[in-house]
Amino acid sequence: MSRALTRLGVPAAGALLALGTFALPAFAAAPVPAKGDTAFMFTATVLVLLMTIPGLALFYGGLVRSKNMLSVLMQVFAITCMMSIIWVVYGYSLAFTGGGSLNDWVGGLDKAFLRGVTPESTVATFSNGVVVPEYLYIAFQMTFACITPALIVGAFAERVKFGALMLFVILWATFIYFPMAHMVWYWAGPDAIGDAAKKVAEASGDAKKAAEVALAAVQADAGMLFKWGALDFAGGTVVHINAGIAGLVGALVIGRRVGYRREQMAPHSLTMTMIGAALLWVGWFGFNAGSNLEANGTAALAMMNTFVATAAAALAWMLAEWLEKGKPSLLGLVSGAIAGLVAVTPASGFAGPMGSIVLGLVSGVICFIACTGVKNALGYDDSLDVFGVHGVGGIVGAIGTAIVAAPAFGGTGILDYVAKPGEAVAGAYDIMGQLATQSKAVVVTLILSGVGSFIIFKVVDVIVGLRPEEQAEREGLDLTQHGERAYNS
Amino acid sequence: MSRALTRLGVPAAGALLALGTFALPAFAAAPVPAKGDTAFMFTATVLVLLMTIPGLALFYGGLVRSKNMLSVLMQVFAITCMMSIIWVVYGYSLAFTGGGSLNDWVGGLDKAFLRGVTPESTVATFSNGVVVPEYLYIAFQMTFACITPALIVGAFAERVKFGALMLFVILWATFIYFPMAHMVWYWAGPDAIGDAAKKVAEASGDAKKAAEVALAAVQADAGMLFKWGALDFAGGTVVHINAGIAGLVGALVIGRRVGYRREQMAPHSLTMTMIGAALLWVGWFGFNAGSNLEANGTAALAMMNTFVATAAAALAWMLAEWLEKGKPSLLGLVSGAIAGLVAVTPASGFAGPMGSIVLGLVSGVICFIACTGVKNALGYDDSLDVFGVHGVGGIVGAIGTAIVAAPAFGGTGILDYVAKPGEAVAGAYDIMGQLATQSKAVVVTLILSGVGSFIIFKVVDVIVGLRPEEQAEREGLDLTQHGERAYNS
Amino acid sequence: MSRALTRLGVPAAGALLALGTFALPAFAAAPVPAKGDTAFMFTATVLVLLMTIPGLALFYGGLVRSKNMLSVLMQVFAITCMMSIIWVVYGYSLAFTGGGSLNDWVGGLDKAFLRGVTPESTVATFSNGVVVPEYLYIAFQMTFACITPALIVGAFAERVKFGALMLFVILWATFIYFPMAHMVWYWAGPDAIGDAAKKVAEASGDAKKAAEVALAAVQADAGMLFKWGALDFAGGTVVHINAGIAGLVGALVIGRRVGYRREQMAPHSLTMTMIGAALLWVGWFGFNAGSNLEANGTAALAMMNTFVATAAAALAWMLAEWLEKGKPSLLGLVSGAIAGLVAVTPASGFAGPMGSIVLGLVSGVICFIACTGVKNALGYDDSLDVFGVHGVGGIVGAIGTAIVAAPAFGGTGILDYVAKPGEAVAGAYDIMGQLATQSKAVVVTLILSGVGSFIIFKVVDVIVGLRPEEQAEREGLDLTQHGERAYNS
Amino acid sequence: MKLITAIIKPFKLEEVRAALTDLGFQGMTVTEVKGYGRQKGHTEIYRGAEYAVNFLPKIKIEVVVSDGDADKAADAIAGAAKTGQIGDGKIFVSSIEHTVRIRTGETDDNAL
Amino acid sequence: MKLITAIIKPFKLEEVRAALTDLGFQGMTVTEVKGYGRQKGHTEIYRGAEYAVNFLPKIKIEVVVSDGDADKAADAIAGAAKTGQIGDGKIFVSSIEHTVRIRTGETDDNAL
Amino acid sequence: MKLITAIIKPFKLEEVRAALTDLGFQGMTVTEVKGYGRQKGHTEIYRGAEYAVNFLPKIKIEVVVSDGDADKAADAIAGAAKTGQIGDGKIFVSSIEHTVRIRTGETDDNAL
Ligand SMILES: Nc1ncnc2c1ncn2[C@@H]1O[C@H](COP(=O)(O)OP(=O)(O)O)[C@@H](O)[C@H]1O
Ligand SMILES: Nc1ncnc2c1ncn2[C@@H]1O[C@H](COP(=O)(O)OP(=O)(O)O)[C@@H](O)[C@H]1O
Ligand SMILES: Nc1ncnc2c1ncn2[C@@H]1O[C@H](COP(=O)(O)OP(=O)(O)O)[C@@H](O)[C@H]1O
Repeated sequence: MSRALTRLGVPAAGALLALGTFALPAFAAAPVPAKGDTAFMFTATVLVLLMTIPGLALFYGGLVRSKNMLSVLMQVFAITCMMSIIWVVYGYSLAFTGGGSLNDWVGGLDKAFLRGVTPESTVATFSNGVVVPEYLYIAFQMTFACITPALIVGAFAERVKFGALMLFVILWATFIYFPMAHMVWYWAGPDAIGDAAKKVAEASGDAKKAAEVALAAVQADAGMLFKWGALDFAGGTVVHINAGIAGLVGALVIGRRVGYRREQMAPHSLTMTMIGAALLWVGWFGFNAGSNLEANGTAALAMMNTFVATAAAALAWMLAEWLEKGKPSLLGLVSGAIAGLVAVTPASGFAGPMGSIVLGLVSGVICFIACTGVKNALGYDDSLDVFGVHGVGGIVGAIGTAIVAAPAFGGTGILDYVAKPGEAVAGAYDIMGQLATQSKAVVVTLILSGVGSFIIFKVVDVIVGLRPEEQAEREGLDLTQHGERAYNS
Repeated sequence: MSRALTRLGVPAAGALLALGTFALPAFAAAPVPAKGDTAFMFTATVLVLLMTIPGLALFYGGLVRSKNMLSVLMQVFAITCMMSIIWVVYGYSLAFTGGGSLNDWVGGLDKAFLRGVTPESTVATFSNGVVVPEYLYIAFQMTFACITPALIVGAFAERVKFGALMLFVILWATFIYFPMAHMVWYWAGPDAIGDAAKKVAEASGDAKKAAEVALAAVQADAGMLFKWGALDFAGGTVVHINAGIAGLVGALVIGRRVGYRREQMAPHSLTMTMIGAALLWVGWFGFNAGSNLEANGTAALAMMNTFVATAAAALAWMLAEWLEKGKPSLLGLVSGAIAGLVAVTPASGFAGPMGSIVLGLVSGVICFIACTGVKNALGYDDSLDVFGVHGVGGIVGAIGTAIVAAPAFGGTGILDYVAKPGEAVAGAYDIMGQLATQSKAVVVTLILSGVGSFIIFKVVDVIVGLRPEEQAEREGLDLTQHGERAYNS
Repeated sequence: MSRALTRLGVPAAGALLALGTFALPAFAAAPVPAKGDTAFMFTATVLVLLMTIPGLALFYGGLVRSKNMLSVLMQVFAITCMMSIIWVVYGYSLAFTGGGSLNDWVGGLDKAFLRGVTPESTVATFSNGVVVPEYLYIAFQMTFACITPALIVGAFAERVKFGALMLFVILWATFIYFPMAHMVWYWAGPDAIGDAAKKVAEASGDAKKAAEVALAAVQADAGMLFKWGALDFAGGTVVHINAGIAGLVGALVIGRRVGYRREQMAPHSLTMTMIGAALLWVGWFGFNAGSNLEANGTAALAMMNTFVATAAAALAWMLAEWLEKGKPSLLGLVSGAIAGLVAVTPASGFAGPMGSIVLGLVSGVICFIACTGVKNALGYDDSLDVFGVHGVGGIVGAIGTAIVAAPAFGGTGILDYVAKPGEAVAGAYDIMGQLATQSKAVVVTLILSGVGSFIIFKVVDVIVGLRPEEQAEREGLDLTQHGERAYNS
Repeated sequence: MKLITAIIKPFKLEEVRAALTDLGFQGMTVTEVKGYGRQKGHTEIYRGAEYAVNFLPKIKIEVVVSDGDADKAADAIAGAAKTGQIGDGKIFVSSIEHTVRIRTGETDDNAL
Repeated sequence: MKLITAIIKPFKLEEVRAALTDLGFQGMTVTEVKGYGRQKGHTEIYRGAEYAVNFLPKIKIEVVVSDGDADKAADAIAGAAKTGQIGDGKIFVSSIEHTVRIRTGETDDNAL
Repeated sequence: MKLITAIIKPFKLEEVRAALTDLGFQGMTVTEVKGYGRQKGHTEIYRGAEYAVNFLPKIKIEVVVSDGDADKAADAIAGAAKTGQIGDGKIFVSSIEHTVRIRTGETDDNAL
């Protein structure tokens, strides 16, 4: 029997839900963490930071002109610093605690300043009876909160004021990212569900009624998209579609770079871009496998999928470019790799390796078309193709997950925590239904983040102005914003 | 009593073998993986990818002229992508399943497309009763399949057509690498042997006879070099000698670079080379310690050996150059480090730290001589010294392993899985015999890979042509093969 | 109850000490290592090497002029090699074995050449009954021995002879580093103390008297600073203050660079510096969390603290510079990050996240002042601000630890291994007393390392001369010391 | 023949090249230089060390033309390179006595 | 004195230097430049953005010689730099009125 | 007008610039070049491959001055650039026939 796991949780099948009123705390007391899981999540967390700095910073930095190199490095590095502080101050709490009446959309402030968290605190994983240290979980999720806004900056690289960007990021994290993370990832955990389901199974008569109500309440204690049953193993919606659309909106609001399409804007160092791409790949194993929270076979599967989807997408982009432009380029190859990483992110724990290869091939080709054909046709200036890679790749991945997760196509299907209380077993899988759910999640993300980002960009523009003077943009942001140059002799 | 472990398995001493006809599946069902081992192998796998991209890519890339930088980065990155797809399609199966009548040489296609592998599948390690998730083992071994052909490209860097190289790699992997991996690494595993041996111990009379036959069959279910008892902890033969000789053959078939020895061909960025060397070192812990498959004291020993042998070889090369050329150079230092890493690879789980230091010192000096004196004397153009470092270093390591593995010299000796069924105990160690076995393994590798590579290079040359036009080579492969330049302003 | 852990062990409170004469071996036999801990320490060790090469090498290298790039890379890389050999030859033994009558100051030679260490050997952690493989512990500590002298070179970068530096490092490691490590980190371990305390609890009458004497002996079997009760979770004194003051002394003894303050000495590649800073941060998780030796909640806490203190310090420096100089710079941001990493090092396992943020903010601002205002006012040429960042940041951290470790300020307090033999429980915490102890430890380190380094620099200067000719310094150390250039075309 | 040497702002190179090409000047040589003049530089600060950067990046264009074309070429460059802002640069004209095209050995005006 | 300025293909530098040295010319100054001429450039594509690269890397050699040596030097350069392929480059000769060796203060022909 | 071209040691640039500025010369153009001369180069060895590096890094300063100022400028440069060691460099003086300031169109001496 194929093992299966729901990342976004409760299967869409409403049949698995019952009614009740009994609520359990989000992270119920549980056995001590296994050291192997702790070691694993430690590694995963470190890897996601590596993705961001220096990974993403170099991937982006290599693609700009040398006069803007530092500005990009600085934006990514400073966002990482700022987000990690915000995360422990209120972000984690907004994302991962119950939000009372707003619980569908956002959490509360119970754990602001990490109140009550100690080295002994633990959080649930996706297996019954398995927990990891809460500090580790907070740190792991913190790296996601750091990289997501950092992804956005590529879309309007070379033409934004540093202070304005920082302000944007604070607002965007608060009003878009933390709520999105809550909507997609917050749930009561397997033990809470298992315990409630056990009570249903053990009770009879009126007590059963009450227990059913309680179980339903536990299941209802989750973010909105989670409850829909949207599958997103490691963050395709929350991270990539979310950042991709925000980037596109930013590129449109800020406008094109001075000299766009008239002057040479060739990457100043594809060497750096290659280093960045390689570190993104290397670190993404932490991102995807780490999202399993547990060092087991599913983590290994997520690693395998992350490996082959990426490779397939890289080759697909390279071959498409070879056919279309006559030469296979390194930038094409590594762009394809990132497209594959993005696309496999929501699917990584659900797909089989062959499904992942197909997903990779498809995303490589589609993102190639988005970044070369479509962008040129529409004429917007998404400097480093944040939308073309993360937005489009994220959408391909989110929709594709519905297919490759299907046991019929070698996927693992989804988990049911209720059928056999205290154990996670395979749930029923309905491809068409899942396709609908995934599409709905994509559309919600695009709208929420698109509209929200637009408002925030406009607000920031009014308050401090988003764009530097033309003269300053010509001279380069390194000198004019930061008073430094990247390279001297 | 000194602990010991055979990586290449059954001790050469034939006395440990008995006769029988009973065959067990290659990876017998076994207990669930320890999370600590899973976490460890996850880290190790990530590290080996890090070695390759960006590690090896930068180590090599920094050594070429800037006009060829991207071509090298691209070759390494694209090979990584291609090999990982091939690996899951048929490579893993050819290397790590039984090959029926061809079993001495190559495996079969039972696990093509990873048929039958699930997140619950496990594979044996070198300890009885210890397993790791099969997906993780496949991913770990995949990284070896990725880096080995990538090592080759350094030998004829700056003068090969990209398409031709890709074709070469597909053929070489199929006809040389997968078979070599099977010959050296494929075996039935400790539990299969332990179980069969237990049956021998428990049975008596005719039943014992049959059990002995069965045990012998289990022991015979292994690749040829494995059965000889060649020691190769982490891939000295399969990876380094194999790639080193293939590179040399390639350099000879393709011929010298235009302007070789007349024009300046100084490394365009030793900074990149240093980054690459450092990441190779860092990642090599995954390569060597990870080859233990288990997070225990032997893995720690492998880590220690990998550390000190590398340091010793780096210092040895540096000092030799200081004496000989008057100045200690960074390139010498890091080249020595790689030489040490290569040399300690087969010995890493068998040697003691002091033995490793000696092995490092020796390999540092010998590789220095090979890369400076010998190469210049013979006049071939192995652009980045693939043979001088990986070939020669690999040979030094393979032979040296026979000595440093000896308990008499502080080594761990080898394991006997039969003497005490279900437990691995120290086997008898015969230095001279082991020296002979190791030499035989080296010679076989040199011949198989040398001749095979020669044929494949010639075939590719006939089909698509290996070398670009002189004019294109002058202009640089970045522009002429890939339409890009590494650096702009 | 807040969990607590003493890194530097026995609480200052003398009340916890009793008298006795019975001595236990430093690393008593103990249960087998947990695989999760082994996997964790493997990762941690790899990360600390990554910090050094390429991390520190690039962080420093990017800051020098391109003509001296290789010299810096080479110094860091060669020191790493040399220290790792020295470490296994006699360093580990001097630091981590009992030193007989000199035990307060330095260990003995019992484990020179790692005599007696096998893959089965284990060492104690900070929890009763938890051990890790000794080879792994040696490797982990080896990385500390590698990075500490490498930190020093930044203070007199661009103006030291390579050979002289190597000689200095050998002497400094032998006479300063190994003793300091012994003084701060050597102790009998929790089980030795627990066992002895248990005997006290069980005995009565004269036997109790004897047992108390024995317990006191076990507690007395530790380095001097350890016995004082100085808190230093991951090496603030041994590594950072130690290296910082040695660097300052070196900068003064060697004198200013030719052209200092007259010629442009702008960093040749802030890109490299940023990569280095990012890898230092990434690797520092291994340094700090790894110092817990065990994959548990305290390791997670150390990770969390290392994350947020760094972020806070980076932002603090950036903002201070923005206010003071009018622009936020990347170099400021990353310098702040390093300052935060340094400051949180001694506190990482004791502080709470909010305490760490405060510590980070304070260290960011103070180090900014030290590196810009104070250095310029005093006029010494600490090329890369080793003292300003590591020395000053280390002092801020060491003193600050006394405050942030206090349970009253969200810290974990310290552990008492005697109160409940066989278990570590929270000990009494006295902020003022701890402040005094920490200050004493700082002063001792400054004096020992300051005076010792001065003598060693002078000795080396007399023997081989520390500084190259002015002409050679002008031409650059790469060409004149190493016969290479970092960049060609 | 005359050598026209022009120091211009880097981002004007493409326009200047186009202007010259339009007039039929088929060859030129370009060098990245640094200029000091009325246009003032800026200050860079690296961890407290302040450097006044007096030299600004400029592009030097050298084009050799026949005597009769000198004014036309200079005017074209001046027109294309002008922004009206300080630091637009200079044009210097000097004499070339002899020219050779290496490939063919042609000389003087034929070599241009 | 005459200033011989030659624009050549980069990989010919060593041969040109040798040719000049063989004739006893002991000094020269070399600059990395970019040239535009009959030899056409190429197109680079970065993720869909195509750039026509019109300028090709060239080396500029400047050598000042006494009046009598000018032809000899120019010929030597032309001979060594020639490949016969388009883009071989140009040699320009102009006059230098005055020369100083900074180290000694020697002037004119003595300063070369 | 005269063009003063000076090849100097890189670390002398700042002193030369100061010397010229002190005399009121407000413009100059600087190029990174490589020089070959009496000052000998060095050998670099990369893993056994030895390269004789004949060219040393130098700075070329170009300053155009009115005829009457030529000697003053040349003397200032010579004074500031001198170390007395081999390789100090050369100063070459030649004629400029015409000068234009692109920004304003001013010509000749007014354009300097
Ligand atoms: N006398 C000169 N000799 C050589 N180059 C000069 C001279 N004066 C100016 N330049 C060059 O022209 C550039 C522009 O000059 P500048 O005085 O800044 O502005 P403008 O051209 O608007 O007068 C300078 O950066 C320098 O490269
Ligand atoms: N009129 C010119 N003025 C200055 N440089 C020139 C001129 N014409 C050509 N060059 C330089 O000479 C180089 C070679 O010229 P090109 O026309 O490509 O080929 P060829 O030398 O074979 O005629 C150009 O790249 C350019 O640097
Ligand atoms: N004849 C020449 N033509 C052009 N440049 C020259 C000539 N001679 C020397 N130079 C330049 O002057 C620099 C210094 O010359 P060199 O002979 O080394 O020392 P010195 O100036 O002390 O005589 C050379 O590196 C070169 O750049």
